Amino acid sequence: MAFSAQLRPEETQPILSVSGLTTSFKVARGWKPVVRNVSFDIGPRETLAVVGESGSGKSVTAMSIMGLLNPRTSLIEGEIRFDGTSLTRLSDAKIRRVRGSDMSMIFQDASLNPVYTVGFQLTEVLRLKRGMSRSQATEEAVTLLEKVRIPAARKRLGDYPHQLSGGMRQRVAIAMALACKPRLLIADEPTTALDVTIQAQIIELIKLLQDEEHMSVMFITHDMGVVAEVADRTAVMFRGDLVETGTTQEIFARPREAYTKALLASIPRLGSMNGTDFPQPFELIDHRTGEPVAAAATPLPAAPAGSLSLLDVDQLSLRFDVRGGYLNRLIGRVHAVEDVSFSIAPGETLSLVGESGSGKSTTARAIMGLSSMVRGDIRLGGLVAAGPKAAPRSVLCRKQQMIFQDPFASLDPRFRVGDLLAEPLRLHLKLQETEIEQKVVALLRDVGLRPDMAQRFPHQFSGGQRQRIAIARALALDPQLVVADEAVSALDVSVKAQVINLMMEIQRERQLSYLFISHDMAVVERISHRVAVMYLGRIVEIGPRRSVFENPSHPYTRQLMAAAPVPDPSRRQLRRGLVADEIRSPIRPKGFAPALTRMIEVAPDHFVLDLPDHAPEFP
Amino acid sequence: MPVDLVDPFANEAEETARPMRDLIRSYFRSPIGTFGLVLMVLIVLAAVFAPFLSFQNPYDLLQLDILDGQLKPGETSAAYGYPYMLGTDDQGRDMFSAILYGLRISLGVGILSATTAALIGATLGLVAAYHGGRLESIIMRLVDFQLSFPTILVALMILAVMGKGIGNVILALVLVEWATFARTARGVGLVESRKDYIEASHVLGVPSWRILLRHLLPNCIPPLIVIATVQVARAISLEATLSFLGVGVPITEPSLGLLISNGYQYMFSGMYWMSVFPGLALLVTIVAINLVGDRLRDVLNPRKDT
Amino acid sequence: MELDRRIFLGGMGTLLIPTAFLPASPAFAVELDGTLTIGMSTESSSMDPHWHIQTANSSVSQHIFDRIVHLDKNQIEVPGLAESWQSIDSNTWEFTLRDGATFHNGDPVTVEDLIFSYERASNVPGAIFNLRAYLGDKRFEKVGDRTLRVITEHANPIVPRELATTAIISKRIGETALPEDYNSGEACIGSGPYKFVDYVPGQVIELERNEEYWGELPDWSRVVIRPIPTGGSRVAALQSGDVNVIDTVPPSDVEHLENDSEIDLGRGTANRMIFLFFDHGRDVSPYATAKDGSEIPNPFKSRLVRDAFDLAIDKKAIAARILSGNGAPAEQLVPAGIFGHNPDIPLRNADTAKAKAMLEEAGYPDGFKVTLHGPNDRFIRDSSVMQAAAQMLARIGIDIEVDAMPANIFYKRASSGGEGGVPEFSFFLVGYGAATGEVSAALRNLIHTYDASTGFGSNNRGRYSNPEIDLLIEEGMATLDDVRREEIYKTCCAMTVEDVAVVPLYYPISVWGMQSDIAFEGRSDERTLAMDFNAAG
Amino acid sequence: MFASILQRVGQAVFVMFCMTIVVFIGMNLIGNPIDLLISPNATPVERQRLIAEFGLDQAIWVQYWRFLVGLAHLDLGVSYIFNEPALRVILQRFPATMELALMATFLSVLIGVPLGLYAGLRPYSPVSRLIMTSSILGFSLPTFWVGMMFILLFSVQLGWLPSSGRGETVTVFGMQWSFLTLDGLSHLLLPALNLALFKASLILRLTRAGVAEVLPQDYVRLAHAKGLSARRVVYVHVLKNVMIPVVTVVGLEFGSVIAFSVVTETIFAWPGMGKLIIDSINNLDRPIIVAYLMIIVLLFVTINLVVDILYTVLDPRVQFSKTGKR
Repeated sequence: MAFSAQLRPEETQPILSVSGLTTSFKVARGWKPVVRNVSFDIGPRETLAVVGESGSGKSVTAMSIMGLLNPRTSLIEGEIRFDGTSLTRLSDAKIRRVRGSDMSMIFQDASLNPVYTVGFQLTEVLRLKRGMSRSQATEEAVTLLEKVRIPAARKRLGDYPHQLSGGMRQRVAIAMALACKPRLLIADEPTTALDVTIQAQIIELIKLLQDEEHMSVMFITHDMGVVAEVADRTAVMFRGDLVETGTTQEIFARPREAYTKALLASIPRLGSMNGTDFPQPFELIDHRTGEPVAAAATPLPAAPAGSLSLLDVDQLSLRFDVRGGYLNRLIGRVHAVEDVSFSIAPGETLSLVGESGSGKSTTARAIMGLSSMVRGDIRLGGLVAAGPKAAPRSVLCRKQQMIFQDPFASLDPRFRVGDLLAEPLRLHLKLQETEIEQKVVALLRDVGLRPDMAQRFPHQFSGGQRQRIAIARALALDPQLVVADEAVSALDVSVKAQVINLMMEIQRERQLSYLFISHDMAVVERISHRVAVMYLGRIVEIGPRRSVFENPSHPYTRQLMAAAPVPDPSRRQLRRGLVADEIRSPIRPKGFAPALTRMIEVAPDHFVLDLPDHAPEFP
Repeated sequence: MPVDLVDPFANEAEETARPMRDLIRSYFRSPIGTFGLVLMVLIVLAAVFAPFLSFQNPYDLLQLDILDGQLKPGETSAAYGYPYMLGTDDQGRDMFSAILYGLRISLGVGILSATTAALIGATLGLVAAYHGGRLESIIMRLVDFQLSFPTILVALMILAVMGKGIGNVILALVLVEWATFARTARGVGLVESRKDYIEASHVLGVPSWRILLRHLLPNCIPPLIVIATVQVARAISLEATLSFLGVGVPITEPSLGLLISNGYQYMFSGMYWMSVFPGLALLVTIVAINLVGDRLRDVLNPRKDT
Repeated sequence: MELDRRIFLGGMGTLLIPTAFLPASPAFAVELDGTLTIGMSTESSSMDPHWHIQTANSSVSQHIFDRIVHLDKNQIEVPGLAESWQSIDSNTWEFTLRDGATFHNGDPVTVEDLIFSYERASNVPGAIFNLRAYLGDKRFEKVGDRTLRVITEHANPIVPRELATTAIISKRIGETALPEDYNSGEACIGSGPYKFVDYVPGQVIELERNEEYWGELPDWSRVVIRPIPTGGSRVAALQSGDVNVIDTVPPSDVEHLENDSEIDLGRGTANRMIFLFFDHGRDVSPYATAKDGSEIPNPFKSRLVRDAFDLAIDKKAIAARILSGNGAPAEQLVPAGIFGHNPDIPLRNADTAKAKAMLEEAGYPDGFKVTLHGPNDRFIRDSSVMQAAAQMLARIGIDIEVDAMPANIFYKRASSGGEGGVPEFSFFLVGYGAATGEVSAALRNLIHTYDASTGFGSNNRGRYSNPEIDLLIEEGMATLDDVRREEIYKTCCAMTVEDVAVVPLYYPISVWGMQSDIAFEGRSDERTLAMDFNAAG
Repeated sequence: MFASILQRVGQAVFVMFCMTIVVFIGMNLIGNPIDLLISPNATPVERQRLIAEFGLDQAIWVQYWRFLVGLAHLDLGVSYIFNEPALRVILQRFPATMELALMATFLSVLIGVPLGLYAGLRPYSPVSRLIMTSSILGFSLPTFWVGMMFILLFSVQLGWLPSSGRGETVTVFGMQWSFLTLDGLSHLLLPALNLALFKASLILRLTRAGVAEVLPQDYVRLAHAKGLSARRVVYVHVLKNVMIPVVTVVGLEFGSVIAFSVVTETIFAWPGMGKLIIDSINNLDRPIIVAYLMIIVLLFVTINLVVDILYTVLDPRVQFSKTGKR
């Protein structure tokens, strides 16, 4: 990529040039513009990243270019030139000819038709667009699949999409997009749905193919990290406007617009905490003024040392049966959580980090008593927190609370915010209505919401605000432990940062302990005192954040850190070759006896899983 | 800490659980739906106030005179001197009055059975969804079994075994309808109970019954309402069919269906009014209700399931 | 023909409902030796002639199987397979078999065949409506190869009539045949004017003329019988020419079919009476209460009350209005023309005022409450008739409720639904008809005091009991002299009417519809026989 | 797969069992066929004799046990009315009903799918609105009423089509079929249409809903993005996804078509099982009723089974065992 970054747009005339593009959607009365007067060019073999948070109109822009919007409900103004010819003026039939052959597109979740085989969908393009015969098409399909590094390509042709993993599907989608050797590839959030390690692979793949195929790429994403990884030039969008464009270096080094500054400021940068011991809030910047937001960005104190732990998880194991086959008998078990032990001290934040299927959420749910526990025991300040001998909910719920991932789903849409917050109070504390009201108001204040918002319904709030409400509800019974299950993953970067700060703030004030579940190394780095890395249901590495991040000792931990995109173009690291490996499934045959967990202490309190005899379980 | 203003969601509203006002407004956005509703209201009123609207109580034998039998629409009574705008049946019963009273029974049967079925079905369905496990599989087995049998047949059997009578008809209808509700309720219930807010309330130590009633149920209502409306229509139609087959309500309380089948034997001899007018009344009623149900479906649950 | 069509705008579009129809397609002209297609309201349930002796079955079997004695359209005995018969003494009859009668397979009809048939007829396993009632009291002997002797337990004047019910089958075939062999046609071999050709249950029965028939050959070389239960459809089929003849024309169609130049109607008053029966038996009758629902002594014990009821009900109106001509107002147990009918019994005009007075006299100045039960799918317009009757009774201050139920439920309750298996109802609508065209059957089974052992009063669901009449009935049944016997029966009829044992409502009139080029006079036994229809011209 | 077949069969047996019991108890509560069919001249003695002959005097469980024993020898008893084995009586009428149901289903698909597709693809066009509204009508019209109107209009008024019966039949595989003759076909048309109307609107709505659901899917966008022609996107990528549920429903509804033929057959005097069962109920012909129900149960269980298998064949995402319960 290095060289393509040097050649400047002016030198050759652009493949795609968008000028004054305005896209509006039909609403109750009239047209509502969602993309306003956007202009940009993409040169040959150039990668343009269009970055923005949800609702910024980046995807709509892409759709407008591809002409995929329903003309009945959407209106496109302005000029879109592909290789000189204007697309806006083309007939539907003509556009279809351009589509797929000259420019093609991949979507967020590799969207293959569930009822047709990979082979069918691939060869379809080849036959219809490139007029190949079946046999030719099949051959070509194989080569394409090999090109996107899919092992045993020929065998895959017969597979249905659901039989492939997310990563593989995305590869197939890419292969499909490449079928007609397009000159422009539009990738709309192609990696968002994927795990970090897979994401890294896909990004690499795209970059590589771009070189091989000499095509330009329009890369749409919300992740500055990804931008920094892939883009020659970057266009920042915000609420339908193109805020700022420029080479990626410039954007990152010298952002001109306030919004860009704010955005960059709120990105957690992996490694930015090197040399520090304790969590530290972000220094945020107001997106209008560009001035720092007045907020104490001072690091949090250490957890009171030596104090006896608040939560003790000892040898927790969780398994789900897998049934199937004749008389659907038990054919295996998902070892969701395997022999997991850890403890959290008061005022401490422990992060469980790992990819999908690593069992981190299951662990959290087990601690909250939301899933039936198989083995091991969980104690919360002397109480048994889960299992048959667990203390009653009414007692537990005043000590431990939980924040869920999806702020849209975790609030009952039919309750006013006030009632949502009041419900636990009414149920568990003997209080006067007035006291309850006061408490509700206080809670809202604590999470930075206005008291009058108590009258509103959840749907009248934004994602970030809802997550604040969720936090407030979690705090209502002021618990000692709050389990945050991917609590910020669904939020946009800027909001994410604010919520994280909020959580730290609260911890500072209330001496809370957090069990922070996340897949995002960078965020974890920000917020945790201690970190536990989970893989296939086991903790592979656990220890003080600094120690773990500064010398990751387990191969998987290293892999994770390597995969995490670094939002800094200057530090684009070269990655190891493209093995198309997937996260292994934690499903084990019926009789499977997992090896005993042996942890070796590599540094003070820093342990690493040691399983020489079970190498196959791991990369 | 400031309210996070940098928030692209800020001005977007979510689909689920719009306040009542919006619902109503969006309902009336459809002329057909509105028409249906108006029609339905009128019909219900007509049924409720039948005694005042009809100048004859068609079941007070003293008011009937078979000398007035089989009069064409518009002909005037020999005995009483008022015109029968929709004609009379063989008993000299004014069709208009008979239809109004028949409407009462049809609607009554329909609504009563549908609501009862809704209560039973919804409860079982939700419990199944919420409780899961063996209880669920038992309930759902039952539902599957019930649904694998066409309503008409089950009803027919029940009535064949229990004999006719309004009570039995309603019972039969309930028995054939509850499953539909149960299935829907469970479907929605599953979707909802998987949502975090249910787990959240668990975590908050909200007792199960409260979760079921205050959180789960309210969120499952809309689709149930839709089904309920449609089922009322189906119940009415089914009752009519059963009465037509001669296993429905007794002649002492003729529903529209029974009026139709009574008039059927005269239809081919051109005395169409005895059968056609009740038929139309039945038709309009069902159509009206279905129009409303259809509209409600569009308004209440975006995911269209027929 | 003038058409009065009325356009009617219905919900689903324009519907044309006529008050009179053009036949859909011009009716096929029927010609001699052609095919006669009959649309029947009820389907014959089996081709086995001894299985369920219901009208439909008898109609069909009559085509294929002869009887020893035949009854003509007025239920008068005429020679069948027997050319003559006489009673030897009070308990013995002799029948002389005619020569030349052969079965369709060529075998001659022999006395053995007769005896075999009678024995089988009363012993068909599973046959509920069997002939035991007519044959049970008889022994059969062969005296000479053309003579059959019948010995009865008691004196029995109506042996010929009773034997007329039983179809004669071939012994040779009958001995080995299974029930299904009759439906398949294998065993369906008689000596009648028509031969079995095909039988598809629910769809069609096809017959061809038996050219060797001993009697007069019918006009039609082929006969096709199609069950068309729905009245309207049946009429439509006739008008569209799908069929040439239909039975039981629905009352509502009689009028406009009469106006139809291409359709003729044939009528026959049925040997059957539809009537209202009282509970004579119990001292307190469950469904007869005071208006407030409180218990009162059974009012129907009072002759005055019964008379009031009879007087209150306008039978003419019912016959005209409800049955629109498909019923003749009834004044006694059997219609004119049936042996034992008493012509001196007048048909009274309804008189509400007088009836009310009687009721008062009987001690019910402001009436009482009673439920009228009855079937709703057994007789023509049965539930309408009940409502009409109720209407009239209401006028004399009776607080009356109508409860019509499917026959299947009604009959069980009517005969054994009450406590201790007695008849349940207080006041109910039933009908009675006997295959033997004599009033004796009605008297014996309906009017005579119920007696399980002797079988008297088997249909006496009102438990009417009048010793004088009982004696007379028994006497009549033992009297061989027809004149004397008829006198006795007439008195019986008079007495029952005098005592108002029942309220006779109407005699059903069976109405046939046929294309105008077919000639036919109705029958009184409701049977539809191709032999009775003639190709005019 | 094997598992759920077993499970189904088990279910079926259980269901039959329950049903026979219900029917037995019910029937003998209502009344006995003797009172209904016996000759008016029969003596009480004779009545008792018959009741005994039919074993109707025994305790209900004794009768039931007898029935089970008979069942063991595949003997469902002899019809009180037809003097033939109940099974045979029903099977004689089976083809007629099948023919009717199949024809109806065929028609309903023929009407429903294209209209539904249109309404789904052009949701805003007035035509679609018309289609949808009239589908509500088709939903609402009670079958029997439509049947009456058909007869009135097409047979009586216009005289185009016969109003009752089955018309000319041809015997194939020892069964009578009327759709093979013109006359038969003309007899078949009205009842079939009558029966089809409801299902048609059901399928119509289903198809439309399916289209509405599939169109916004990403894979449809992808198909467009691939530059496929509009018609290919619809007829290849959309249609198959839409058809999977439709096929399933059509299959499942087949059962209810057969059931509703009860109504249609009564009105059009169609000599099928449906009419038979009504008559048998009225005549308390217990052997027939029981046999009919058992056959129906068997029929439905097989239908459901077939549908499930079909479903797995059509939709790669489901394995059979999973769809076991639906």
